Amino acid sequence: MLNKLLDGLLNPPPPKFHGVMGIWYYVDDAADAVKMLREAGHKNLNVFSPVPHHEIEHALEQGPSLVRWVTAVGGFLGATGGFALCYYSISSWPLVIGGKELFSLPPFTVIGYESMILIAGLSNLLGMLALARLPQLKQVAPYDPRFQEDRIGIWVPCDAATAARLESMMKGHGAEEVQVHA
Amino acid sequence: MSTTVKNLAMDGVNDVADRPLDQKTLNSDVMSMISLPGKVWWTIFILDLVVLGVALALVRNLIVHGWGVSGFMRPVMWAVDITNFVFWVGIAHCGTLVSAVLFLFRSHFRRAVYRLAEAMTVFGVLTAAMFPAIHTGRPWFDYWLFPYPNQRQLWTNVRSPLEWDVFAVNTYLTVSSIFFLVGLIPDVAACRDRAKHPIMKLLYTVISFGWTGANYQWKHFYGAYLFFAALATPLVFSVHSVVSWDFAMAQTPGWHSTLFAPYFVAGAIFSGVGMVIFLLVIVRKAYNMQHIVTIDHMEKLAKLVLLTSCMVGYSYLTEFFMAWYGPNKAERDVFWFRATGHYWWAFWIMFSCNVVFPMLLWMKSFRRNMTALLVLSIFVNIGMWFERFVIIVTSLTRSLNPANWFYYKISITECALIAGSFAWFFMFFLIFLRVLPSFSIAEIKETLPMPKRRGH
Amino acid sequence: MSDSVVFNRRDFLKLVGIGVAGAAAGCAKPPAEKLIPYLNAPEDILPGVAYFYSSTCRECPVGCGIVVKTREARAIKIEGNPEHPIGMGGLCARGQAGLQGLYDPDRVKSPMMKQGNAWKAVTWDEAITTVTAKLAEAKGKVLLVTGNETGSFRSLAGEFVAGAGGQHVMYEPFAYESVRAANAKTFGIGSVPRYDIGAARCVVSFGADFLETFAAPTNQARGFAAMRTKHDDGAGHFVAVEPRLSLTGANADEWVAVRPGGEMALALGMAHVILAEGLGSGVDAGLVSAFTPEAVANSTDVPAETIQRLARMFAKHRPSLAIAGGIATQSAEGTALVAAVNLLNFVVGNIGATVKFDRPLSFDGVASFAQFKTHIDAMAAGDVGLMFVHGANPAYATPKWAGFAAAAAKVPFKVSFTGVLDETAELCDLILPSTHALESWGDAESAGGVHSLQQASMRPVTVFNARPVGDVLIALGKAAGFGAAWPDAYFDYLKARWQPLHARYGAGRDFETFWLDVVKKGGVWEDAATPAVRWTGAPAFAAPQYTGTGDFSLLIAPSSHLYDGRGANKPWLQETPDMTAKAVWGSWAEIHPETAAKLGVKNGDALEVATDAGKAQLPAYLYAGIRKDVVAVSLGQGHTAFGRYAKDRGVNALDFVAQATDAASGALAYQGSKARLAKGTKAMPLYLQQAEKDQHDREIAQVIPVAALLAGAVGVGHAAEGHAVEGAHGAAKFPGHYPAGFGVHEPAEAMTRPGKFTEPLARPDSFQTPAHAITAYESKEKARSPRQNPVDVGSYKHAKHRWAMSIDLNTCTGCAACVVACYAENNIPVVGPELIKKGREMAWIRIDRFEEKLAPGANDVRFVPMMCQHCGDAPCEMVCPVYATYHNPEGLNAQIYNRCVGTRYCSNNCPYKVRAFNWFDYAAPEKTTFAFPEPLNWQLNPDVTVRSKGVMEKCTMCIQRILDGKGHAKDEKRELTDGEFTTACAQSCPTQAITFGDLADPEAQVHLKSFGERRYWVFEDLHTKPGVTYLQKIQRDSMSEGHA
Amino acid sequence: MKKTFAIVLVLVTLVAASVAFTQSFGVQMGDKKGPTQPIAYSHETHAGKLQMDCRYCHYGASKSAWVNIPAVSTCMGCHKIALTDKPEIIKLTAYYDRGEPIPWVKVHYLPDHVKFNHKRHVLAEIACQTCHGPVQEMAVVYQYSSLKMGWCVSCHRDNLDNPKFPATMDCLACHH
Repeated sequence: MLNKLLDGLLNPPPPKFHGVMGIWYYVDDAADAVKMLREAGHKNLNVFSPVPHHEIEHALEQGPSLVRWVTAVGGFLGATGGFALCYYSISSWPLVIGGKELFSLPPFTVIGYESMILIAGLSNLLGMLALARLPQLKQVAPYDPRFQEDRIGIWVPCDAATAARLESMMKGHGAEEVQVHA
Repeated sequence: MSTTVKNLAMDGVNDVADRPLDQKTLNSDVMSMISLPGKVWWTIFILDLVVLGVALALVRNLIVHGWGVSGFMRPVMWAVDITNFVFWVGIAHCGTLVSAVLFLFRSHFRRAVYRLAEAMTVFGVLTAAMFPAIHTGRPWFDYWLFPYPNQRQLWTNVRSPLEWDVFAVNTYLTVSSIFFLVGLIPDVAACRDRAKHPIMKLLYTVISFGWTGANYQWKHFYGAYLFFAALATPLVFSVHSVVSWDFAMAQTPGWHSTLFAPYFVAGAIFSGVGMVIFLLVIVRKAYNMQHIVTIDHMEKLAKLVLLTSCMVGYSYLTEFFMAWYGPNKAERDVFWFRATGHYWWAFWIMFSCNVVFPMLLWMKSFRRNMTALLVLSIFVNIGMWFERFVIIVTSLTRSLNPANWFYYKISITECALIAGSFAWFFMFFLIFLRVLPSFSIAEIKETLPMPKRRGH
Repeated sequence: MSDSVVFNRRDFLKLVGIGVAGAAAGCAKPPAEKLIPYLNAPEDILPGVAYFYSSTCRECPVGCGIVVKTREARAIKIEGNPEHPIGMGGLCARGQAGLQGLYDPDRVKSPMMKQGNAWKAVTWDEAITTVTAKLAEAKGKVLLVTGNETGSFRSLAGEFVAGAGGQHVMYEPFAYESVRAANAKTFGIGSVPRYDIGAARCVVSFGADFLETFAAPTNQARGFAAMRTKHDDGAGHFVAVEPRLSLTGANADEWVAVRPGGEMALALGMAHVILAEGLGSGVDAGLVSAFTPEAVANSTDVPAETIQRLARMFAKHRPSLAIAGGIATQSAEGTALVAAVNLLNFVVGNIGATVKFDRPLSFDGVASFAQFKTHIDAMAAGDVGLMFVHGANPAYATPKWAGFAAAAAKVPFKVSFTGVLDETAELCDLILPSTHALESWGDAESAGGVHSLQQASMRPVTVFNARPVGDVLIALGKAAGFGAAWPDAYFDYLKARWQPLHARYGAGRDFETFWLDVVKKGGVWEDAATPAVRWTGAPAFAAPQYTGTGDFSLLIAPSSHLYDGRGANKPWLQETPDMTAKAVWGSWAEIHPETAAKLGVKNGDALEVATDAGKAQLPAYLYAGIRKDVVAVSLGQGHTAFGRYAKDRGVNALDFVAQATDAASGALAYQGSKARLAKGTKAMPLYLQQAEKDQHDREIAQVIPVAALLAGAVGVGHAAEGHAVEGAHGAAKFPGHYPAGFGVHEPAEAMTRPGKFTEPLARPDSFQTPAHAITAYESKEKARSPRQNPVDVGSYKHAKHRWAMSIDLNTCTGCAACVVACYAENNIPVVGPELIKKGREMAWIRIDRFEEKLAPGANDVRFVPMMCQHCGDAPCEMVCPVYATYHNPEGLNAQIYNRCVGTRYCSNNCPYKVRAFNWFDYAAPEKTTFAFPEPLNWQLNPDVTVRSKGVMEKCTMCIQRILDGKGHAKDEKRELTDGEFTTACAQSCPTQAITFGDLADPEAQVHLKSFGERRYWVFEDLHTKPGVTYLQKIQRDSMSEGHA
Repeated sequence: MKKTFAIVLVLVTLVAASVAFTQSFGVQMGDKKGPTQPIAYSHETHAGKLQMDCRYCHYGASKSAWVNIPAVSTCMGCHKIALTDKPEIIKLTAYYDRGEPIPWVKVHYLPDHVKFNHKRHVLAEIACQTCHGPVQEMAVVYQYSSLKMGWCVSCHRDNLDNPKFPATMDCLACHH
């Protein structure tokens, strides 16, 4: 009963896709294919791989991730938040302890520093999830478990007309297998 | 033990013997651990739960009747509680160190071991965090330690080292857990694809966030991962420094020392790596993972132990030198008391386990002998527990005013706290072994030669 | 804070019928509470206001004046009555603890008749009729046994036995028979004199524990303090001649470890030297011709030169004072000893100067042990038909061989008026519970011409159906038909008895006004005329007699807290450590470490002590302050009844006392028994509250050699740079955080005038406000800036005071009265022996005993009252994560219980270790650790929160008193005046060693003391800037005839 | 489906949070209903209509830290003669004749670790109504203020610089 329900949840009827999915074993072939496809004007292709490959990244001409900025902002906010908390909590009810200064940097620094790390860490996570479009609730391309093992997949969304041409191109570039979704 | 396993989660994965890895077998090998546990595992697990149950019963006693049920008294108002806390925080530190610091240093041997180390970190902090919570006289008011707007218009004392602890430890718990979980995403995705049992599949599906391994995912994944490492590294050092300041900021002789922060950090890494070795030696043997975690990996860890052991030993000597050389009579008394007084045995256990025995690691043959490493790692952890015990108890026993020098006697409650903390830790760890990939598939894969048509 | 309300206010509200906002348990709303208002509103009593009644203490035979503090008509604290000539405002630990006798949970709830071995409650009417019948039967054979009674009750008792036909005997275990007998013999005055120690310039004590139990301790302590502050020209010297260094002896500059029983020879030897050298005169030198220093040296183990030195010192520093009494005189030759000492005093002319007979203590008429023994024999012989016992416990306080129990069995009917079921009451057939002294009217002639009134400070505790014993006697008399002349109530009888006093002291007032004044003041006192004292001859001075066999002499001392055992049912006294061994809740045998080594006994091991009278096992306490051939046990424990706190603890030392009395006085010879020691078999715990008595050069208790003190400015001057004054170890170290030369004043004429240092020192011109004083003087902007003055910012801007304390180690005798006062004032739970031994005592103030030198000769034992130092830069404050402890605007180190989470970090960081943690719930009635069983909780101070489990607590410098005092000043729209209120410890201190006040007031006593000479701060180098300033003990060079 | 779920979740959390927050600030959401007393004594009548001074009965307020509940004799002072026929007064007289105090039910709650001093506040010219509310309009007295710490502190905070009666924020003033 429960299992059935879970199955329903976990294996939804596969959505309909329009495009071509080529599957490669050799990394260099895949990289070439990517280059070729992009030159052929298919810039909106997606590559699936068990590990990131520099060749492919290079071929895709990816820039650096934007996460760093999110993290930086988070860290800044965290630090200010920490210091603000220290300042407010003391000024709202100034209690002298151990004859120490009410407002002194060293203790504040500890709090501010830890808060910075905390918020930076959290924003780093959120930034990554947002940019990498995680959690991914619906598939963008037909998925194959082998992508988590040793195969590389290249997905080019296109209409039925171009599909045939793409298939031959991929085959020409060492694709082990090409699935056409039309 | 995994030979007798009836495999549920995976299909077509049998016991793996030593053999060269390729991308596909790596997946299978690592995931072979994820399976319905056998008798051995269950025995250990049940025993663990029993110990934990007894401990919890005594903790309940503690809370109902008060800390009087323990052996604590004036002047020794902290003893095993904080000892455990520092010990487990220390254990926790190694994980982040291995995964974050070594990641930044691009030292590749980490890839084989960091997942286990990180798991240890998270569970270690979970264990450690319990002690500040239950060690208070009125645990039901612990939430007062967190700064939150309340009708009393009261705030916490941000100038107290203990309050720094609250921030540090909680930050550490949060960040290290995130680090751990994020690192898991690609591997869990792989598990997901193989999982048969719907509940397992659901679990993996949730943790893997629908990871597909698409290029845009990898891009941001590694972008973020780098920053996690960059954040976690300073965090490791700051957290244990803050923990050490719990003592260093006090003026109790034996505590009041500028040496403490680096000394504690070194000690933490020391004990942490010791624990990692302990776990790895057992796991790689029990699950035949020698081809994934190789002897070379182990030897590198052993060298790390040797290094930190030297640092710790140096700190001990420095402490004694300062006590002898400095003007403070009380300090001198404390250190003399440590080595020769009522708790001399604790001190010498600490010294031999942390400084003397590890010196064997200068021998390559010793470093590459798993049994030897196993034994040593146990000694290291015993030694490091006693280090905290010695620092806390002996210093307090010989407090400044001789008029109330009393000796602390450990009670059944504290014994339960010690046993319980280990039980608590291993409960998490045992489950982890059987549910999540204990070795980072994705990262190890990167170290494998990639199939290329045009040769290499 | 979820602290349960221990003292359920409603209970006593019912008692007095007051309605107030009752206490709610924690923050949760409790079930609807009932408020019970007065039925008829009395004009005088307001809820929440404290009322004070003067009365008289009945915890020992002396009868000091006391003031009883009541709230909502409950007595909650006892303090000394400053106007009273005996106590002079001070009150000893035993007096403070009287409160627990009043609220003792084991008090008899109603009259009880013995049936078989069980007690059956009866009504008062039944009881009275029974006794009346018995009175008729036993006509002429009635025996009324009481303690020392000096007032109206004595005459009532007299009239009663006269009517009933019988005798009234007053029994006191320590009746000082030998002192009285010897004085009768030598001076013709058979009473206990007043020792004016304050007038003396040097004191030699021949085994007299005059700071603990002998005569009037509080009074003598006050004089002792005055004597000790003198140090010009070698004055203020104190020598203790005793085989075992008692608490009194611990205060001495020199300990002469005389052979037991040798005190007399030593006194005579000194007299011999004085007469021989013509330093004194007045008696025929032939009397002491036999006692040449050499001869005496042989019989006492005291070197001849020491005897000569002491003699010369004694003669030189007149008026000097030699005291024989207490411990040493309770022996077979006690009378001879006192006579010898009288002779010694007489030849140097101390009689009348320091030994005064103007106000003799009223022991006249108290039966000697021998006399009491005759009564016991009479009982045994069946000559007693009916016995009444009140205020005496002979079944416990007489040695077994006296056979009291057996004799009592022969008495057909025995009635006890006791409040608690003590050993004697257990033997009786009927208990007529009497009200506690604090609940009943009475009076006493504490000393010649000192008529103290004992006022009932509250209505009898409703839990107990008790009656004033006077009323009962009257009722019985009337029932038996011989009391027709008496008024119905003892109160009226008493009042009538004061008519003659009114005639004498009325001074024109009509009786009622006179009476009211007396009630307010606590009595009337005159300066009785000083009788002329002549030497009327001495008794024969024989060599000491020892009874029994054994290598050791047994020394039995009354406990300074439990006295003769009557304090044993008071948890405060049990928990307050004996200041010699620092042990609690039991008894032990003190032996010399070397002796112990020979026996193979370690500290706390069982030791078997055997005399001819009996043997028992006790834990051994290794004490260097005792001769190698002496074993000492103190009295007071070993009760077989007397309530839960006293029963079955330790050993009753009287069981060791061999059968011997002092022929001349009839006193029981507590001393002089020979004892045999052996390693014990059964383990008996020794509950030490302080195990380590060496201060490890931590300079907690500091001394200043007289030389350095006389050097005055010089010493202080370069000390101000932080150097140690040259001199004995642990000498003055002066603080660095005060400017150089601070507190220096012209020493020249100061040194020459006696008593100078009891007076406040002039404020020096170089005065600068101390860094940690609240700076009322500083300019506003300076005061506002945290950098300038960390204790005057934010909400602190109205700060005006800096509460502080100064403690003079020179006058602290370690009597621990302050400890008990603090227990009483601050609702401190009693935790019992096991926890004390573990180091979990809850006391807020304790007295640390440090033994620098413990051997015959120069003596150096130091007592340090240690409580929260209220540091300006408190280490505990900065580590608390929740501000539960912080610095209050008035310089107090505050501890907020209900905010405390219980991390215990503050205690770990406290250098003085003066913070107490609530390990268990001492405040929860349902818990086994509950510390205030009904009705002990009635004593709790409503102004102080009762702390719950898991919170830290510590000295607050009696913040409730501070707030109260400030409140009064506000009401009267005036500034506070110095000394208008003080802390419980300072109030109780018999020697006024503790001074409390406002450090920011440059004229305040505490200020002048804190910045005068001899001041130092414990752990000053930690820069904690304590609010408690200690004054160094003056260390005298005792080996030079007292010269400085 | 998913969307609605998410929205609901968010809303629930927000509500919970805000409730907790406001609660934590001790905002009064309490009932205005006091307990029923053994005798239906009406402050409305005495303090309101008859304009009696509070301290005529609660005379302790300005003299002591604790306020006294008037004794039965105080009531009888008037009611020996006044309205003796009214049922409630008959009840009262019964108590008086039985020599039995009236078991009034407690209305205001303060935990035992708070040492509130009525005298100081009354002498500082703070009207009873400031804390006890419009008692003269209460037929049945109820607890008007939260009497929570924040409530005390806010007032003390405002009067820190009060020239005539400066308030303190020293914890020891109330907790000792």
